[in-house]
Amino acid sequence: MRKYLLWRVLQIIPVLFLISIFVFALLYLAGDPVALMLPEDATQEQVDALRESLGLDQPFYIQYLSFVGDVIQGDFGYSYRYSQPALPIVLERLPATFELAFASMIVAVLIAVPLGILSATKRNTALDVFISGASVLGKAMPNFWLGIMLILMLAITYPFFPVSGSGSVAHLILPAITLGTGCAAEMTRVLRSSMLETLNQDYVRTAVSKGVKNFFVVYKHAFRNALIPFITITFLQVSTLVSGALITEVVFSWPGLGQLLIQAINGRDMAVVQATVFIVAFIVIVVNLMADVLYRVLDPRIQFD
Amino acid sequence: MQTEQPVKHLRNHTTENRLANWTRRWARLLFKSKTGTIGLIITGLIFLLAIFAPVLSPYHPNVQNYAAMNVPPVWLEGGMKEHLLGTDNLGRDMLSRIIYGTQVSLLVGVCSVVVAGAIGMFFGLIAGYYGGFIDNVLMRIVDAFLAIPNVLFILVILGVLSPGLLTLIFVIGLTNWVIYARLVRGDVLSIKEREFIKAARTIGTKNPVIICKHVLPNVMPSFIVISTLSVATTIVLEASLSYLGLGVQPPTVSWGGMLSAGRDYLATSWWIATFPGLAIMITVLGIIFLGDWLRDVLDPRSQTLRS
Amino acid sequence: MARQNRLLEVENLKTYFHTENGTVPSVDGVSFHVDRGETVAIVGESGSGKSVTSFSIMGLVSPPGKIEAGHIRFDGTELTSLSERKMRKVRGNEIAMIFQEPLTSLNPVFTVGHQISEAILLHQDTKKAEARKQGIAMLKRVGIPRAEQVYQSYPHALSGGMRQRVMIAMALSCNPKMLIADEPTTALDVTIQAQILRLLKKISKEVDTSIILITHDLGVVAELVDRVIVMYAGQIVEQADVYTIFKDPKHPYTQGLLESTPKIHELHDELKSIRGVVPVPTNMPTGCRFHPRCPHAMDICKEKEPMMVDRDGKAQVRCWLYASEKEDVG
Amino acid sequence: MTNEENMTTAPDAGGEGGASSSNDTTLTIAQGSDMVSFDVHDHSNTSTEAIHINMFSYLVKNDVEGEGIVPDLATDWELVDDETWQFTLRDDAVFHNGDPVTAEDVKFTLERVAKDNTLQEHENYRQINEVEVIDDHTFLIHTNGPQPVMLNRLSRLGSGILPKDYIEENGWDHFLQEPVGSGPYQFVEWVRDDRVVLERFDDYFGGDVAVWDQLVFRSIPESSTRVGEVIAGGVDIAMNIAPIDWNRVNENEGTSIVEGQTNRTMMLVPNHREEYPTSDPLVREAIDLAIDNQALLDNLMGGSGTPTLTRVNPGNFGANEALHGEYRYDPDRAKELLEEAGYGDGLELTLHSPDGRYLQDRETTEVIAGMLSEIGIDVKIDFMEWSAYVDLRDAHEQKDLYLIGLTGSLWDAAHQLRHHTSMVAEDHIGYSNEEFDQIYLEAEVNMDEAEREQQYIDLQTMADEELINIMLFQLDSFYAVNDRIQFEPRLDEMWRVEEITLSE
Amino acid sequence: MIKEVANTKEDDTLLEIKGLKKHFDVTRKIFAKKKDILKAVDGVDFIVKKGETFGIVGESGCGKSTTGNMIMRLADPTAGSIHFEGKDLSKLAKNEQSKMKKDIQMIFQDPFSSLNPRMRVFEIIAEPLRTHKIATGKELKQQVYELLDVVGLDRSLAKRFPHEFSGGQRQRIGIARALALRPKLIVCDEPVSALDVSIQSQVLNLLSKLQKDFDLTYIFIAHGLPVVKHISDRVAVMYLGKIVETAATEELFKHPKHPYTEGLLRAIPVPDPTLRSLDSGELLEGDLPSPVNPPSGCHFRTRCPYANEKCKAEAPKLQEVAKAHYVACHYPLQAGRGVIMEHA
Ligand SMILES: Nc1ncnc2c1ncn2[C@@H]1O[C@H](COP(=O)(O)OP(=O)(O)OP(=O)(O)O)[C@@H](O)[C@H]1O
Ligand SMILES: Nc1ncnc2c1ncn2[C@@H]1O[C@H](COP(=O)(O)OP(=O)(O)OP(=O)(O)O)[C@@H](O)[C@H]1O
Ligand SMILES: [Mg+2]
Ligand SMILES: [Mg+2]
Repeated sequence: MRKYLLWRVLQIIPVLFLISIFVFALLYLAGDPVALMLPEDATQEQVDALRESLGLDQPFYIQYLSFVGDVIQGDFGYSYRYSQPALPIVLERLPATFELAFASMIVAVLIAVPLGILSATKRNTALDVFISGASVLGKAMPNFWLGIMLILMLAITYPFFPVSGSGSVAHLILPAITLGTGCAAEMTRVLRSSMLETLNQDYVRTAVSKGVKNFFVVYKHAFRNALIPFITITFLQVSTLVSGALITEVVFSWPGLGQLLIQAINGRDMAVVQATVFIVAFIVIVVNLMADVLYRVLDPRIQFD
Repeated sequence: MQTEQPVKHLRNHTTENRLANWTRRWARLLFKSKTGTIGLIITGLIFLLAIFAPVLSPYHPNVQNYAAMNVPPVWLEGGMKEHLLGTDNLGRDMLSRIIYGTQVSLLVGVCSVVVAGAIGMFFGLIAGYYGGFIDNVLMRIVDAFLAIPNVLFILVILGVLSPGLLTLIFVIGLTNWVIYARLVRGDVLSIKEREFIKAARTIGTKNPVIICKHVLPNVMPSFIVISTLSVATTIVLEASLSYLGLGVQPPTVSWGGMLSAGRDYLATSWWIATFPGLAIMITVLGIIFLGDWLRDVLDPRSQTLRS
Repeated sequence: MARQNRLLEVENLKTYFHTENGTVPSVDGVSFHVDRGETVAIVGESGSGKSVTSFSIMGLVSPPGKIEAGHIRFDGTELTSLSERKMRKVRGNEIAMIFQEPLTSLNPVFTVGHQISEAILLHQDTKKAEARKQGIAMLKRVGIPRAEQVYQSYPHALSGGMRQRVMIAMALSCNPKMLIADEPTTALDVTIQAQILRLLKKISKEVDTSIILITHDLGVVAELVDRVIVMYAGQIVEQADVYTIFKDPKHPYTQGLLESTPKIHELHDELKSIRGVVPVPTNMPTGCRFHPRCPHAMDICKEKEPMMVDRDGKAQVRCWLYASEKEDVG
Repeated sequence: MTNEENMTTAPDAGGEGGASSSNDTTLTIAQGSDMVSFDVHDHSNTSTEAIHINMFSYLVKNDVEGEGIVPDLATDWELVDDETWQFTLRDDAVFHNGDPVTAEDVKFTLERVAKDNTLQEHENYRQINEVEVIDDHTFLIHTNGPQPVMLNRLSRLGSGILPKDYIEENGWDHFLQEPVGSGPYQFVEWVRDDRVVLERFDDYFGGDVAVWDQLVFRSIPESSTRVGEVIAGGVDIAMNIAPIDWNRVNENEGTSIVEGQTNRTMMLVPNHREEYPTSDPLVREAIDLAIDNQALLDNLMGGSGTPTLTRVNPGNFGANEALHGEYRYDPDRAKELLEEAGYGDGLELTLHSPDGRYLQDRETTEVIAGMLSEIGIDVKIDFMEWSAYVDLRDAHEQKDLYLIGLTGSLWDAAHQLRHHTSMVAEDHIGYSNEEFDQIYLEAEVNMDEAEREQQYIDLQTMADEELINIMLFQLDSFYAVNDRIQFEPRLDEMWRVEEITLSE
Repeated sequence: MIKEVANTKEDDTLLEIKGLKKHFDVTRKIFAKKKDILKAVDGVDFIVKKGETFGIVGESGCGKSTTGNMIMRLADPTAGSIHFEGKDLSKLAKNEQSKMKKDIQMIFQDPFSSLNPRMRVFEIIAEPLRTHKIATGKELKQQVYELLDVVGLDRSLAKRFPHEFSGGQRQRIGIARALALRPKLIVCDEPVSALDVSIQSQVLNLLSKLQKDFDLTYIFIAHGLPVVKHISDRVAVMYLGKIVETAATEELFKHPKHPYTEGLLRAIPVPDPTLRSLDSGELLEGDLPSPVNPPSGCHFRTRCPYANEKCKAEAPKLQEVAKAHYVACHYPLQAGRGVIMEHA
């Protein structure tokens, strides 16, 4: 197990290397950050002065080498917008995004597990069709639209929840539903198909022929096996969650990475953009690693070394 | 030597007969699955809308009418016969805009999937079939791409390039190819183990030919299903990008753009954001159903008439 | 015949599958019986309805399949009309079943012990520790070495033969009155198959358990069973005790089956074979279902379905060749 | 349902972060974006300054709608010579950490921004050569040549006086974490992209200037969410409310829309380079005549806002009031002019526009395009994401026209008119006018206020005649306000909480 | 009929295999000191003569298919040589390799996965002809139809997809494809194991007929001993990657000399209830050991009723103990039952 982990961790290195190339290239694609830092009617002298002071007139390779060196030390440079090192700014936002992602995951699981199992066991019935249809709709609803609708309905017309902001559990509910719904759609589909597959397996037939109650056949014998792909996909949803969070956070003015990133992009605050991309990618990689390990833990068939 | 009877009774293959058979087969396939029928009809209609938008829409989508701003759809109080689905905040006809929006939404959806699919298919086939070092390198690249959540990736790229229809298609394509590469590779790995590949090698078929003739057609069904799904998600993605100001830029009309521009009006003139939203949902539904149907159709098993 | 000796009686069983492409009459009017302590084989080619027959007995037919008609009496109880709850008491407890694929028939995420004790705990009022003891004893009985260790391992760690033994142990753990073994050795190598067959034989002798053995391997049949039921296309075409079937097969299909089996102890220049293929169930031939492949097919075979004919009480056969004899008798 | 009820049902009422207006003495204000930084010298963001003014005191304040420059920390100031100003500080001002505000702090503050050219506000303060401390409460500012607008500079962004000792002891980073000023409110917390919380500073030299114990500035980028918060009662004042939501806010019991002017002027900037048709004055005039400025306001802004022919609004020094409130509209004449210019068969122009940067900017552009098409100009609209838009503009790669809204934070026409001089406009839009430049440069160092004012008025007339830019209107701003609050929006868009009071 | 044991003249040899090995690296530990080598085939020698059918039997996983794959060049041998018509297959030039491909063809076990489900029967059979540019256009059509005739399929079936056929018919398609190139040698990897008895005999009969008609040589891999016995002239018995016994069919089945062969024979259920064999006699115990970690010495010793210390220490070599009867055992069985105890 430890060796497997070590191997997987080693595999991360080339991936991180590729990501760092991308992240560095961003700076060059991004063009000139200076213009955005000055007011609309700034003069050319102002622009030049600022550019020089930021060292943006240095040759390419010097910037590259220093970038790599810095990143290894956890230094992504200075945020123009915050006049602070970029990494702490990004790290400061992580907890809020984690909180949201975690809550959304719970929402998604709460929706997906019963629906997925139900539609698999009631295969081809009206209920199954309904659930499938609903999950398609779940995919078809853009996050921001759902978010705004939820605010209108559950925070304004019927004020059950606060409209926006952070700070309490109540604040978390609407954004978590918004974000969780999209993921739930995907997860329901996966769970349905893996349940269908396991329900058709011989060992399920064996369980029935032993006289095991229907409920246990479904929730113990079948679900336990369907859980393996389901958990994997659940973990893989982290990537989708982050994508969704970018937008959901704006709608609910949730102070997480999403808002930070969007503002950083609009403001060409490239240090923050780079740090965010890198950190998010790193987290996704780590989570995928966890998914992989969990997969192995859950499935006794897979050997550890 | 005794000859076996064919499993099914053989039909006479005269030319007319064949044509009739062909139509009958497709008709049968079409109506066999209800959802498939619905999907095909929806998708078909939407493509027609896109193609004939200039003919079908009552107004030019960008013609403003200050005398009729925020007019509700015709069945509501205050609705006007001239504007069946009402007008938006600038008095533009919703129906016309929805019809024209079809063009861009489909264009973005289909083209970016074609771009992504082509790249992904190519690399997936190569990596899966040849394996080894190429496979390793490609899969690390795929890992790297997958590690960056797609909206984040697109956002960052679009944030630094100037957005436009072409950029959008290209960037979405560039982001999504990894999905196909991974899917195709996985499929190829299992198809490679099937004995007919071995068989092709024993008769001396060259690798590129095996890839094209034996592997590719067998990867196609799941590829097509994922593609259709991806067309659907891309249409939604375009809406999300519009929300962030990175979608298709006006005056080009896209559903995503309409949806996101109309979000401020949800509480007051709900139709401005709701109709494009519905259009997206219906299209997505249609395309996903179509994908399911296509998977069935592409299975040669379904191409026989059953008695 | 002593009625109380009958353990299972299947009468005119019809199990159909209503699929998109039409109705599949997988089992179409099957009647047979199994006595206490008896080992009966159901043989037939793939798709002839062997498995569906056994699923019908177990009440495991699920939509789109449905038992359309017929009776299944087990130990005096009518199973077809039993409620699901009562049926669960029968399953595993009174009738146990083992399947062809030992690899996939055990749940990969639970230990062998868990799966054995599950059955025991379900049907017997015992504690966990007691169930464990029973389970281990059962494993020992089916000849598993190091039973305690195996009890705690996951199925994937066992070889095919071991898994099949575990399946048998699980099936026998509640002392069922009847064991249905659906192709229990098909997936195994000959040497392992021999071990399993010997085990089944031992069990049928030691415990008074009736066995229905489903197989297409005539060799296995000859080794193990008392009576043979030959199925073709959803129907029973011949029934007789094992010696009669092998010595004096009546139905042309049974004859063909025997003749096309290569035998290790005899020499053949060329194997006989049955021409053609098993019919598609949605497209059954009229009349006798075997007539397109039958070397003795007569006109009547194409038109009218033959009835089951009793031959001296020793055998029954469904073939027009013997119909007249029956008329004579009857 | 009354608003009060609304609030009690909201589950977050009283929640730690759910800054809610249920608390009588907490004022919650929602802006569209987060505060940028506590480094008063290193941002150029109006809404950040709008918060800062409650935490930091300036030497002088600019009451743009009233008396002009008024005392704040400085009680007196005088011009010693053309290049030297003398200031006297009040002696009762203390920072939030208890340190008194002295001339040393002023020197520290002003020289930091005047000397450090990496700071964003450096450009506006580099005119200061040196701050000479006379005693604790007296100092001289030596400028670089005559600086008639010096006081304006000292009353705006970047002028908050910083605590020298505190910063030198704890370091700059610590200051950014725990900022200290000498204004009426002191720092409590800043949750980035969520809220900035300030509380009353009891030792403020001005005493209890406002009714609020606590100020919460929320950042809510999504406008419908902002409106929603006001309606739900989570926020007292929300800024940048789009016209579509006005009814909603007004119809909701307990909230209403309050409107105010801004110093921002929307305009079309034509390209004067020869290859563009807009270099032809006739075309520019035709465009100007084709646009019905009032109709724009009527259709898009509910009639609010003021049509204008100049960028310098009243409230700025040197405003040409004759041009303000005026516009020209004559589509028939416009058509003739086009014909005269040789575009009788039609003309195609590209119009770049930001989307979502200014209130109704997208709609404004679309309506203008509609108006221009009436006189035969086919407008190709190019909506751009803001940063891309800025890139294009700064690379001077824009085509015929772009839409922009410009403001003047100096409150002096010098700022706005500089844009029309060849120093800026030549590279930018290919426009130069020697006469204009000459007058502008003279005025820039003219210490005679009256004469300077006239020079600016003339320059504006000239700019209008030349149609250097095609002015549209002075933009109004719209706030959704809880009725328990008495709030008059300010022209400078600052949150002067002493002016925001409870109703009744 | 007793099949003639092919005579041993040199030029009769079609295929000669010497010391053939295939080792798979199945190391799962990344930093393992020792690699885990799976010796799927571990030193196999045999000769196949023109016109004969050479059967290979053994339990699942003993390396039969791997051997077949190496002959087909589908897998590269780890060691050893394969000579076909005297030429070393691994040392052929490109163009010769292509020709050699034509001469050796294969029929597969699984009639479902060995035909591309998305190709029509015509295309499947035409593919080898096209690949080697043997025929085009009308001629191609003609040849495909002829092949269909040969394997007993109706020509009209050419337009169909594989799924429209039964297992037996599919196997015929596979045979037609293999025949298309007029091969000299056909490797049949369990061609009938997936088929029902009644169909199995049809295919076996067809194979026999084709052998006569086209002068074919077969390597017939199977685990069903009766089938092998029925069709083969000579049989090799494999156990854990090695051949333990080869002899002419009749000889092998009558006088097995290796205890494993004997065990196999005894394990076969005989379709005659009067000859029930399972009750009497000893059966082989246990399963096939792991090929990654095979027992020392004689691999079979763990299941051999006669094993002793020598078997543990020393791996027996394949030796000729009777005419054309080779066995790898320290103590080959004597005619009848019992062990020849040479060094008691
Ligand atoms: N779930 C089902 N849906 C439709 N048809 C079914 C289903 N299950 C079985 N059948 C059909 O019933 C018939 C009998 O099947 P069954 O499994 O009993 O055959 P079998 O004799 O056990 O064959 P095998 O030897 O292959 O196991 C087959 O034609 C099969 O296609
Ligand atoms: N590509 C491979 N990588 C690793 N191990 C392999 C590979 N191919 C085959 N093996 C192993 O080699 C051994 C021999 O396999 P092979 O397929 O030759 O057996 P076989 O005798 O044909 O068995 P069967 O009767 O099941 O077809 C097996 O243990 C198998 O697991
Ligand atoms: Mg079966
Ligand atoms: Mg094999």
